[in-house]
Amino acid sequence: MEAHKHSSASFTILRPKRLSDNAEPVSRLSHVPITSPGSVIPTEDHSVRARGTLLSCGESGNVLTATRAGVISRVNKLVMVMPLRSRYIPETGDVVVGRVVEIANKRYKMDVNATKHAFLLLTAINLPGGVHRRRNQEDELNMRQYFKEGDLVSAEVQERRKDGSVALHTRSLRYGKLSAGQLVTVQSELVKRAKKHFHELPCGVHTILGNNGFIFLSQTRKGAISLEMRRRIARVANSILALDSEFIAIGPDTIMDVYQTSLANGVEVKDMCTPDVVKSICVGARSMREAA
Amino acid sequence: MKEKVISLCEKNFTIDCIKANCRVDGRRISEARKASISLGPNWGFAEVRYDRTHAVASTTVEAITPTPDRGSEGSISISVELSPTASEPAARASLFRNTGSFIETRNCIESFVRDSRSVDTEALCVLAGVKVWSVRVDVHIINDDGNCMDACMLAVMASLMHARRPDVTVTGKEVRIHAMDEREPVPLPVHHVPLSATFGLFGGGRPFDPDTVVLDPVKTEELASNGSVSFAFNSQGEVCGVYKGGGLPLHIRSFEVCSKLAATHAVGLTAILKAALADASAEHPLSTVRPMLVDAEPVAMLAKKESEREKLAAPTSTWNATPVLDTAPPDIDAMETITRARAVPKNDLIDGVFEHENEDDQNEDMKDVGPEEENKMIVEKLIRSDSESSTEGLEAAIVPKKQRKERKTRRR
Amino acid sequence: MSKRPSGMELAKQPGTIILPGERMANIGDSADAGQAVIRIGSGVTQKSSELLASKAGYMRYEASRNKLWVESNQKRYVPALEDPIIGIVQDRFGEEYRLDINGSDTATLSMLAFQGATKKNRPNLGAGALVYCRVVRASKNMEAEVSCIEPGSTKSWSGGETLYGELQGGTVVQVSLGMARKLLREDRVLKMVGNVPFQSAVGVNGRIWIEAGNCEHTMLLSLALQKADVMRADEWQEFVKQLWSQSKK
Amino acid sequence: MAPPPKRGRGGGARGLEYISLDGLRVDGRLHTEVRKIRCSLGTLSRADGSAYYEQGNTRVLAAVYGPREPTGRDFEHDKAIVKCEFSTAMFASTARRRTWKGDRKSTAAAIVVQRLFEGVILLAEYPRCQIDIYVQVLQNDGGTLVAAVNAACLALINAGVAMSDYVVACSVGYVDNTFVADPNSLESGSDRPELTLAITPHSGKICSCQLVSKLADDASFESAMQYATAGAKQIFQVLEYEVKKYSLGLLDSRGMVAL
Repeated sequence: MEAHKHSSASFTILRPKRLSDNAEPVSRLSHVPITSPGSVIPTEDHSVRARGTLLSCGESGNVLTATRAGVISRVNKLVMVMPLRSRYIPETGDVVVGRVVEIANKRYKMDVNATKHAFLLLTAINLPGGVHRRRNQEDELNMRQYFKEGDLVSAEVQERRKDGSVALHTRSLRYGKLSAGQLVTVQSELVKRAKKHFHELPCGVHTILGNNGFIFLSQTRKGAISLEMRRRIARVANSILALDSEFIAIGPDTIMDVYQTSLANGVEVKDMCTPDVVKSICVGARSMREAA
Repeated sequence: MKEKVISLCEKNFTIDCIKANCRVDGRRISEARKASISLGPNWGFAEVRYDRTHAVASTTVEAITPTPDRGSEGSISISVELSPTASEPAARASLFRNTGSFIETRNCIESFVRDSRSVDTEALCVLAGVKVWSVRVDVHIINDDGNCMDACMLAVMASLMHARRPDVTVTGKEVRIHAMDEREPVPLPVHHVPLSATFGLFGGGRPFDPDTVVLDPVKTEELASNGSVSFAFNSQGEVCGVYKGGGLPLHIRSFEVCSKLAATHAVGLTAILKAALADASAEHPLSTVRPMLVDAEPVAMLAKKESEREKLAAPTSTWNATPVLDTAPPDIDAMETITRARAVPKNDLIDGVFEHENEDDQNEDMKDVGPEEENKMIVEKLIRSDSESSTEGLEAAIVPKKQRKERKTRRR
Repeated sequence: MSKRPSGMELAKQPGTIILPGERMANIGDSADAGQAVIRIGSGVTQKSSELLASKAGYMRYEASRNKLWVESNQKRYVPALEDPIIGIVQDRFGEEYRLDINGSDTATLSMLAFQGATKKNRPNLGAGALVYCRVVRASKNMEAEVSCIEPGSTKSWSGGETLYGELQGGTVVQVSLGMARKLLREDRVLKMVGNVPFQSAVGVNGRIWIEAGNCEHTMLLSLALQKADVMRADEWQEFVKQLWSQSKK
Repeated sequence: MAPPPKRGRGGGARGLEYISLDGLRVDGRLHTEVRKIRCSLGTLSRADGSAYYEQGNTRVLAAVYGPREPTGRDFEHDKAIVKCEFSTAMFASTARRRTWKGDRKSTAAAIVVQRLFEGVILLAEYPRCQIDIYVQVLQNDGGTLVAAVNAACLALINAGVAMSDYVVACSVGYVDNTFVADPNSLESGSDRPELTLAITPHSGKICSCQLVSKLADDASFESAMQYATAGAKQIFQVLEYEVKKYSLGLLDSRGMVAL
């Protein structure tokens, strides 16, 4: 029973998210070690098991099997499977954008697109006016003045505790409450870890690339946002969504590529979302990237 | 809904015991608990006990006009109730009775009995399009000490085999149903007897780990296991249904071990069922074709139960820390009204309550139901049965209409 | 009826079976003041000048502390001060564990309430862990509080020799409260259970932890204990002999 | 006198002849062949993981949300809980049928899918979390439970949930006293035996197995199991190819092959 050749799907309503679903990448990248759950991973005896794999003792000694679909990556003794898609896995030092979900005793519960809510302790935020003192009962009472439910906050992952819970902190002037801007949600793997996550795009849009896939766009200058600036922010947002739907790595350079291509092709901001326009823009951006 | 809290060391202990092939209550892995079946005085009333797991089933048969699309077929429907007395979580969950594990039991029994065609619905037809028999089996799980699936299955089959329907003569288009005491009632057309065996699954979740199967798990084993599989076989060794709802993935080898074990287990169970049916029909008081008078015999039976309770309640040696709480037995004349009420062949739990009283491990039952609830149950039954028997007269033998309608409304 | 200096004359002899509602003692009217203090235990209620039983069981009277109570046999444990009990850890909230003690409500066990535990060096109990502990606060309208600190003992919890603390291995047998109290008072039964060396911890809330070398002996012990709760003395001894002879085969 | 007995058990309502002389079934398949399968991963943008699965004319859509914070009060402190909802569209089968949220058939199917994946997903990796599986049947031509299990498996892989193995389901009918793999709605009448089997393909273990109604004495239970496992292996090849293609497609577009 040969595998079904996946002809371009005749059903139109449920077009798979990835437009180019032809089998071409399979042949080109066949050398990449791809696994899926349950498939056995060949291991030498001294290899050490890491994330994404499962050791079970079969009849012929213990067998290493993968638990996720992804790439097998071997770093000298370490064997692990890097999943291609999963919820955000917090690492210490990551810049994230979180949304306050609940205010518990002396801490804010933040949704950071991860498997569990992260905690922002009252002791880990800057009090207004940058005053430094121990938090007392009165601070606890007016916690809602600092952040309330639904607020967007940019923060940094302080530590991951043993039981899996994550602590954030906003102990620097860069971090704090975000206002007057737009939030775009993408897949967390697409945002590469870099030194700088706060970027001033040439088109005057200030972006915070959260590692957890929450990207916040706002205006660099203070004050009211002009109509032209709103249109620019919308165009940046649409180009980020285009990158996300084409699963292309998101960084200031790729965002600007798509932004310029969409301007060059004279595509209106509002019809940047239709699937085929997105496809053509991304292909254009990639060719420009390879040309440069 | 939080199951009974089981500590880690109890769980590990249960699993170690299974590895050493001597289970928590002394049985071997492939050994089931002894099933005891007692078929009640009324037709179709069966009570099954696996040590402490206790289920009661009762069948009612009724002539109804069939639905147009399946005019020539009778209908059989089974409802399984987890009564709040069964276990603590069951009591707490009395509001919504459809907890996950329980729905599975009900669907599973329905597929084993009805879909495996054990009762031939076509033979239940009196006159095509006019009158067909509708068989309804209601099962209550009184006390759940693990594996209530097999107890219910055995209770349903015992009740179906013991049930009788009134005789009927069809002349041309006209159908005449004889009362139960006019003509000898007719048993139901049961073709084969599917009986189930349930196994608890134990083993690590990883792909190549070995796994063990345990026949007829008790409550602690059920809590410590990660999955269960049920096989239904009849005594001819034909497989009538299999249900594994998920949980631990199982090796093909242990799957076959289970099916063989289930086949032999079914043969053993059928033998016990047949024995119970034989002695039930022998001493069945209602089988004599005499008008329904106050029958001296049941009163004697009650007196016998009375004397047994005295014997048990005699002062035990001081060492036994648990004195039998000698709640004062209900006074004699209250018992009189009960016997008169009993003449009407309706299956009221009241008989069940008295029967519990003089079971040999009476403390066992008192213990599980707890002294307060036991008193409450008896008083409640006394009040209800008195009101029923006094208000409506002793009508025809079939279940009085009022109660049937009331049962129907409660059902929907 | 004997007149007691304690200002109360008993209607019945201590040790007899008493039923709810029966008169246990008569206090006499409060006119002759200056009487000795009368302590009422569980199962006794006061109605004007009479003490009535509210539970069925044995009537107990302790002359020294002039205490009157009804010893009843039930499965649901009511926490009382200084009771040694076995709890199962259900969950962890902040600084406390929540224990199921087979009672009407859960009990709380502070993380520091272990022998020689400090903020840094304290036991880390997962859910389902078994803890042998002592009731330190028991009141009708508040959650019971338990602790694993034994007054007067200096050993640290990590050493493992302390009386209270986590119980590892073995199994737990659920028996009625009356049986558990009897085992605690005189362990004649425990000696007769089996001629195998085993450890045991008796919880007054009806849970008995036993641990023998291998799991078959532990299983036989737990069976014997469960049956001891329901069988009569002679039947039980015979059952135990037969149990052990079977296991030898 | 009871009405005349109906013509033989296998005759079926309209007396249709199910297997032609040269062994072909109603839709031209051999008795061991599975229907044509077309599926794709990541069809929904909002869900963490999603899959569209089509087996013959049965079309199913599965979405997975999680692992995330538990919504209700019942959560386990040391492992994740799996919740499943199974709903059939009103237009799914020939006659328009309104199904309420809690009706018997869909709750039964939901429980099977939930218990199934509780055995396969490594729940201990996500303590105090909840994984929601939603299955929507768009078109029903028999074997909706099988399609639902396969679609949910793809959606879980797409969501990156840790699983010890795939779960692949296949059903076997019994028509004109021969076993037929993957029966469509015509062949799986109500009074004919049907075996639905879900296995973990790599280790060949049985995750879930449901046999409805008595097997005739000559047809043995073991041969039915062999048919079902063979069918499941066929389906597994298609699923694995699809996941491989999807993963490589992602890698290719993301451009960062060596991470």
